[in-house]
Amino acid sequence: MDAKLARFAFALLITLLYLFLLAPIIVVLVISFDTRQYLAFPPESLSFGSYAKVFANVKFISAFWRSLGIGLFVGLVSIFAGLLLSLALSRHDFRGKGAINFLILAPFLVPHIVLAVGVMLVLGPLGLLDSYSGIFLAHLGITTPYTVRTITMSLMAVDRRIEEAARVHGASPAMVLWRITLPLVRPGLIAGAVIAFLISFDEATISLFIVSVKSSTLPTEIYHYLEYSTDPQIAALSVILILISVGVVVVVERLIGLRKAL
Amino acid sequence: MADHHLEIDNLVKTYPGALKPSVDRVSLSLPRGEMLALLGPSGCGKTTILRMIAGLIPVTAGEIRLDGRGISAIPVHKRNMGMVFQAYALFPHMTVAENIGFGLEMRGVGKAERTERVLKALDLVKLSGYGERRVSQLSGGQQQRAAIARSLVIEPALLLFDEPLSNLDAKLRDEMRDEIRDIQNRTGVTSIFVTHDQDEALSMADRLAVMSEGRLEQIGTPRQIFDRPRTDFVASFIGAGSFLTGTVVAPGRADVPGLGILHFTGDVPAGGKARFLVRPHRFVLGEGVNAFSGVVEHVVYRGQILTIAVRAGDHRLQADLPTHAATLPAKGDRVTLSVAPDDVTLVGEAA
Amino acid sequence: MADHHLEIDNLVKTYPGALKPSVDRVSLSLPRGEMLALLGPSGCGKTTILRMIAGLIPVTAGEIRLDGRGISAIPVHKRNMGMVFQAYALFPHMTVAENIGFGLEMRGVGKAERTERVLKALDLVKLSGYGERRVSQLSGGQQQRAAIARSLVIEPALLLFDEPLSNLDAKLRDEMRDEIRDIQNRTGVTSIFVTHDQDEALSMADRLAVMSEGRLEQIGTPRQIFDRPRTDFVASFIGAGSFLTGTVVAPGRADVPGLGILHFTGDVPAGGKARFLVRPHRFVLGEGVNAFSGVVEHVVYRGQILTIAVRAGDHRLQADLPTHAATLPAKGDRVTLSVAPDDVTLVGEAA
Amino acid sequence: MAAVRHSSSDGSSHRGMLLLLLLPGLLALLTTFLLPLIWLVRASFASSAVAALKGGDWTLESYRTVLYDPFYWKVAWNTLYLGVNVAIFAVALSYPIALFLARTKSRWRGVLTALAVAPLLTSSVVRTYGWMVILGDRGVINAALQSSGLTDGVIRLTNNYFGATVALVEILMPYAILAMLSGFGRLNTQFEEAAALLGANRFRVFTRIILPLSLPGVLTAALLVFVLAISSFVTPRLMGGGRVFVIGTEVYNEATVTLNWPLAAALSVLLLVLFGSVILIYQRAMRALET
Amino acid sequence: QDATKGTVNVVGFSGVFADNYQKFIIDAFKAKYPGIEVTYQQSKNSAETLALLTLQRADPKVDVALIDVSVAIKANKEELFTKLDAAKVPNLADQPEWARIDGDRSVAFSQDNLAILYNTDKVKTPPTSWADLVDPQYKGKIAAKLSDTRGVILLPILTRLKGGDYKNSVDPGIEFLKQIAPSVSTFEPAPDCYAVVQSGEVDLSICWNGRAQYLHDTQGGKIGVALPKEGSIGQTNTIGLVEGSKNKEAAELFVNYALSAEAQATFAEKSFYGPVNTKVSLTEPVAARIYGTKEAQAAQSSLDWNFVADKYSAWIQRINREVIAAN
Ligand SMILES: Nc1ncnc2c1ncn2[C@@H]1O[C@H](COP(=O)(O)OP(=O)(O)OP(=O)(O)O)[C@@H](O)[C@H]1O
Ligand SMILES: Nc1ncnc2c1ncn2[C@@H]1O[C@H](COP(=O)(O)OP(=O)(O)OP(=O)(O)O)[C@@H](O)[C@H]1O
Ligand SMILES: NCCCCNCCCN
Ligand SMILES: [Mg+2]
Ligand SMILES: [Mg+2]
Repeated sequence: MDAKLARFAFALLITLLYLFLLAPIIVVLVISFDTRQYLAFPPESLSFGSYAKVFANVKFISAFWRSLGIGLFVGLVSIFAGLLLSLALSRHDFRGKGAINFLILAPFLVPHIVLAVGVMLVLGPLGLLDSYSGIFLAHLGITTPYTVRTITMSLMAVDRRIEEAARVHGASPAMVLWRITLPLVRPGLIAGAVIAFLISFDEATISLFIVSVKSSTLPTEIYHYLEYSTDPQIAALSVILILISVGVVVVVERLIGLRKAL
Repeated sequence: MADHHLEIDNLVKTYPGALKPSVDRVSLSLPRGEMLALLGPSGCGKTTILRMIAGLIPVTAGEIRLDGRGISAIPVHKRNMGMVFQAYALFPHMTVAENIGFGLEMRGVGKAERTERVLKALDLVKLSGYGERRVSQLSGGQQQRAAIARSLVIEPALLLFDEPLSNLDAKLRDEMRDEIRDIQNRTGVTSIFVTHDQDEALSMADRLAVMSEGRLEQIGTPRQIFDRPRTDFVASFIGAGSFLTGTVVAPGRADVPGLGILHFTGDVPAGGKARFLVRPHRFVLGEGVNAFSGVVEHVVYRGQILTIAVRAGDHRLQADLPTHAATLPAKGDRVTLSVAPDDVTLVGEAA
Repeated sequence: MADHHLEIDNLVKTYPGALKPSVDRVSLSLPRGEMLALLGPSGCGKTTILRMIAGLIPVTAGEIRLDGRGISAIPVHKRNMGMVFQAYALFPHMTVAENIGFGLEMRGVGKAERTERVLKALDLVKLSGYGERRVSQLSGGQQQRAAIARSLVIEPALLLFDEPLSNLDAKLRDEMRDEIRDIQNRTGVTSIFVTHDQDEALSMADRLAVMSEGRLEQIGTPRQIFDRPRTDFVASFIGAGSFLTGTVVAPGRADVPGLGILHFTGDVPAGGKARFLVRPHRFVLGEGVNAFSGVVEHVVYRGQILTIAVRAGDHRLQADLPTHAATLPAKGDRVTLSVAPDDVTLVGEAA
Repeated sequence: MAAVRHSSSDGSSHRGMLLLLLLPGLLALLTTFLLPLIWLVRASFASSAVAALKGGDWTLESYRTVLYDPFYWKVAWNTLYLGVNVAIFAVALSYPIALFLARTKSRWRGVLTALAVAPLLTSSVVRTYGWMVILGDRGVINAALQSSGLTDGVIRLTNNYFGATVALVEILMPYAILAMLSGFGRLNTQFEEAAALLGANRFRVFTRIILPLSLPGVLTAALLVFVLAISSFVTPRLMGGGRVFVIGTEVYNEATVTLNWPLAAALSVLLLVLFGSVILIYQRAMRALET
Repeated sequence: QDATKGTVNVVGFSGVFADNYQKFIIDAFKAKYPGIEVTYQQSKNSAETLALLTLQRADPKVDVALIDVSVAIKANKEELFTKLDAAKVPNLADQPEWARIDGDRSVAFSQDNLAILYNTDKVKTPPTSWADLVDPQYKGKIAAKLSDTRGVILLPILTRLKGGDYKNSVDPGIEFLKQIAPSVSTFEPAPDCYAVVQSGEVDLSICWNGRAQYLHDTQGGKIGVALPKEGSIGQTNTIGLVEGSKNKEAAELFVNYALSAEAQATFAEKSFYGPVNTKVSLTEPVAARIYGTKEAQAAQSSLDWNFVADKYSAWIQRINREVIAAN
């Protein structure tokens, strides 16, 4: 009896906390169907009009494709750099390893706004502000630590003896990498790419400092749109992006589990 | 199989940063077709030797020769060794057939010949029909056989086993022992088998090499090792027993302080000190040549045998008695244990 | 220790969603001070029974009584049970002394008395001086002793062990067995010991309860279980042996097809079929009452004993021979094995 | 275990190989992380925005401004205060969820985990707007309170410190949940069972076993939330109605409104110093927990 | 070099401004000079434009920049703009003295007045004076972004209202702001000072006239604009020829056109930005929508931008510390 009550109370608590956690998203979801030109609750009447507007909004659509392209490229390059770094860190012993490990961890800890000012100062003289290369570089810096982490996790999960078995049975080091290690860390590679993609796709802070009209990404476009108007269009766009992200997250969870990824 | 044998000559391995060598001047040689068990407690250097032979780690000093030729300069993937790892280390992303064919593929063997040889290897380890399975769909025993097949199919110069049985349960372990021995017999491949399980070593290998702290303590046939251990370490590592130290008072007779006269077979000059070992099984209940009586201090029933500890004089003698004897001693009983002089093992002369 | 004993009456556990019960009408009772081993293959329900006794999971049907009183309604933390988990489950954020004192603290025992009783418990398990250590600073064996002390200090009604030795290596396991048995003897606490290792069960427990697929197969002393197994399952789970089935032709004589006449002790009416078991140790080399000759098919040297398989008629007999015999048979030899009628175990009447 | 430490034996090519492996990643980190930080520090010593870009004319002026102006001390204090509050509440509210997710055997666990981190994937700007709609003068809560007759006037829930805190707590909760989930490694139902068997009731099992064992995860989560909270600027600006002055908002203002880049850089360096000290404290605490 | 051929790269404000500028200024210019291509690059804000110009100083890609006056003055300190040659840009002659900043490096071309916006559903009697901001009926119902140019312009307006002179001291303005502050709901209206009036989140908002007029016309009249009778001050946009421009001749032609009465009159009519060129005469309805009543038109004033630029940061700091943080 007592235990049942306790369990019920706990379930209630969890429900309330989830409600709190999801409150703004729920509100955004509901508002996305409103027909008024500003965000207010509850909606007066419901329609899919805002969704139609999002798909007709040339700026959003072109920024979406730009963000998609940048994200994919960042993801790809980031896992490449991440894989090499991970291999070095998990398969080799060398001096300065600690320093490199710290260097990889550090971007987690430095606030993006601080990094943003620095990135702006570095990219400026190079003429890379408001350019694809600039965003790409900036995003590469903040995503690589994540890919190193996910790939290192995968590498650590690979039994070294499996690689040794391959070597003993006649595989050269390159063959071991190609035939054994890479296939085995594939989930980590995919997860790393996905996370890098998501971060790049969602990144606003640094982008706001270095991006302007030419290379605006979807998040900066949203930010600027929100500077002048808040209407259900932005809610609808958010809902669309949440759906995309959740889809991607589900894929990651399937592949390696979220906890290891983030 | 190729015609060769292995010689290890004063092999030393000191890991970078380590204070003392993990393998310390070990020399041994294997006639072709032999199965040698490398036996010793955890950390004594067994795996290290195996890995040096395979080429997975460089040697610090000494030489490894195969058919008389030094192989230290040959990289791992060209040494042509078969190795069965503790957890098998099968490639989890390949089918059983792909696993077995991997070594052949690396050697550039064409697809048709590869398929044929893989099928033959599957047959050899009684896994015909399992080729298309995923590794995870095999039982522990089947995985082991697949790992052996993967090593055998490349017709290795040597087959190395690193405690392949240590994570199987008792029943399966027994079956696997027979299986490995059987396959080794049929293929005649020269093999080294690492284990820390004396029972495994005794029952499987042609010869045993007992190691301790990086050094080779003794090498010999199972019976030599068990019945004629050259050191206390070997004697106590392989099977239990009661150690007795005495002064030889006449040929074949020693005076063990606190116990009495011990008759033994062996050449130790009178006046010298000697160290003896009596295996628990060698004691029998009742009078005999070497008869010692005392009080039973401890009794453990183990089904087939009863292990008792008897306080005789200053000594505690351990004896294994068959449980089908009419009456079995109980704790507190006064009993007489005796052992034939032939069953007294001379371990060495004591200092 | 409190004066009581445990009765388990028709206990059933069906996990939610499971198709069949994991524990199926098990009844047994423990006199106070006894150590019972719950033995059986993996998944047979041993842990499930233990957890029901401890109150960690509810029973589906049946009753558990302590000193005659049903305890099903008592929540875990009031049952006063000691339990030693497989991985010890020592609290990693507390010192050894804090771990041991935890149960007393929960019972509101004052600090002074607690300290004293913790010190006594540490002494009991030979960990004096280790109280201030962190759990992670103890070896596996020491951790086990700390876990036992933690359970004992609360003077539990029952002490439950769930395979506490299964993740220790062979050497330490042997020592720990003695230690647990010793502590149990000294404290006299009624104990249940779960294991799937027959050697462990035989050597430690006063009585064995052998389980299979949720059901209790047989309960009895080690000797009863070993020498008088009531079912094939018990006979083969506890120790090896050769099974023989025959028709009883006269009191104490059975005709085993493909082997011959087998003399045995036991009451089976003539004309009935019976199933017999001969343990490998019970065979001796040479003529006797039940003598069967055949060719040695397989020989395994194991130090103290030589295990041979002999093909006799249609049967393959397994025998363990002491290795100190003057001459030992080799593969291919013709030998005669005999077994005394008393050493022929009647497993049951066959269908 | 020992095997894992065996490193490559192919001696000669080893070094070149290593270099090849390290180079691309290190180059990326260098240009996109290390260099920006160095440039930032450099800019903080510049006399003007142009000097920050071009170099030359070094001065301690920005630091003097930051250190001698009591306003910035106030801002630093506000930042710390906000960070601590947000960390405490975010961790307190995330803890039950993380505990639940770590222990549940429910089939829904995957979905619930995804739900708990889904907000992470929604722009924090958009979520901030969500909160404005909820907490606004005519928002969900005020409307509900008024229609239920509990209040008749408007309760000011946003455009102030309270609103900024609430939104930040919610926005950072997913991070706290994730950090705790991965920090709960030592939680194991066996410990709880052992404690129950030793006589601990539910409450004692929680306070004596679960809580202490989950402390490392809680600490990590607190650090992460704190670090993210004190560097945030969008949410405090929007939810605070301009009334919440923290280092993040000041950096943003100086960098984009007054164009005082050296000052923005100096403030960033101040933030970094704040970070460094908190991380040091955290490491101490973790070490203390471990021994 | 043929001045009537080539490309002029213009960088300037984004959004509706960009749309209108393209339509009414650039397209008209191109009709006049078909040989000249004009590209218009949108910039997020003037600060970003300044950053761009600073970074490109060695090798400018931009020829003409439209930029806030206060930022323009900063740019001129770094000599990012070149002094216009009155011979090449004859329309300079028609600009008032205050508009020709830093020796014709930057020239004002339009002004956007600060106004009080109100929600027409909720406010039935529109405010008429800056003093209405302290009316208790608006308590908690005002949005006022003060920590940027809006605050910097409001300070002199309020100072003058209290009989002070911003060049002596803005203390009276600060005091006035302190009186307004308790009525302010948000100092950081989100998304901006227009939308919060449109949505009814606040009743009043201190905001720019031009965009408010545009929203009034296009969004169903929810937003009303009150131009206080005490007059306003325009937030001044300047045009500048980038130092080292590679298309100087064509750019000069463009600047000249941008400063012409024709261009400024059109832009005023279409986007309600106050013209600067002295030759422009607005029709009364247009003048009313830019400056308010006749009384307000008469009271309209301008600032010494060099003086203001110097005080810009300090004033914002004072507002932040004395008005907002203290509230
Ligand atoms: N990579 C390494 N670096 C440093 N020392 C090592 C390394 N590998 C092993 N050692 C040390 O060398 C010694 C021998 O190790 P080895 O693995 O050969 O022992 P082993 O006999 O195989 O033991 P086990 O039965 O536990 O597998 C040990 O003391 C071990 O700690
Ligand atoms: N929580 C559970 N839910 C459902 N079924 C369970 C649960 N725990 C155990 N079982 C099932 O009940 C049966 C008995 O399990 P139990 O753990 O008691 O076995 P065991 O004898 O202790 O085995 P082992 O030697 O492997 O520990 C098994 O079939 C197991 O799969
Ligand atoms: N899209 C609106 C452009 C407004 C131009 N005014 C400039 C103000 C910048 N501070
Ligand atoms: Mg080893
Ligand atoms: Mg179990």
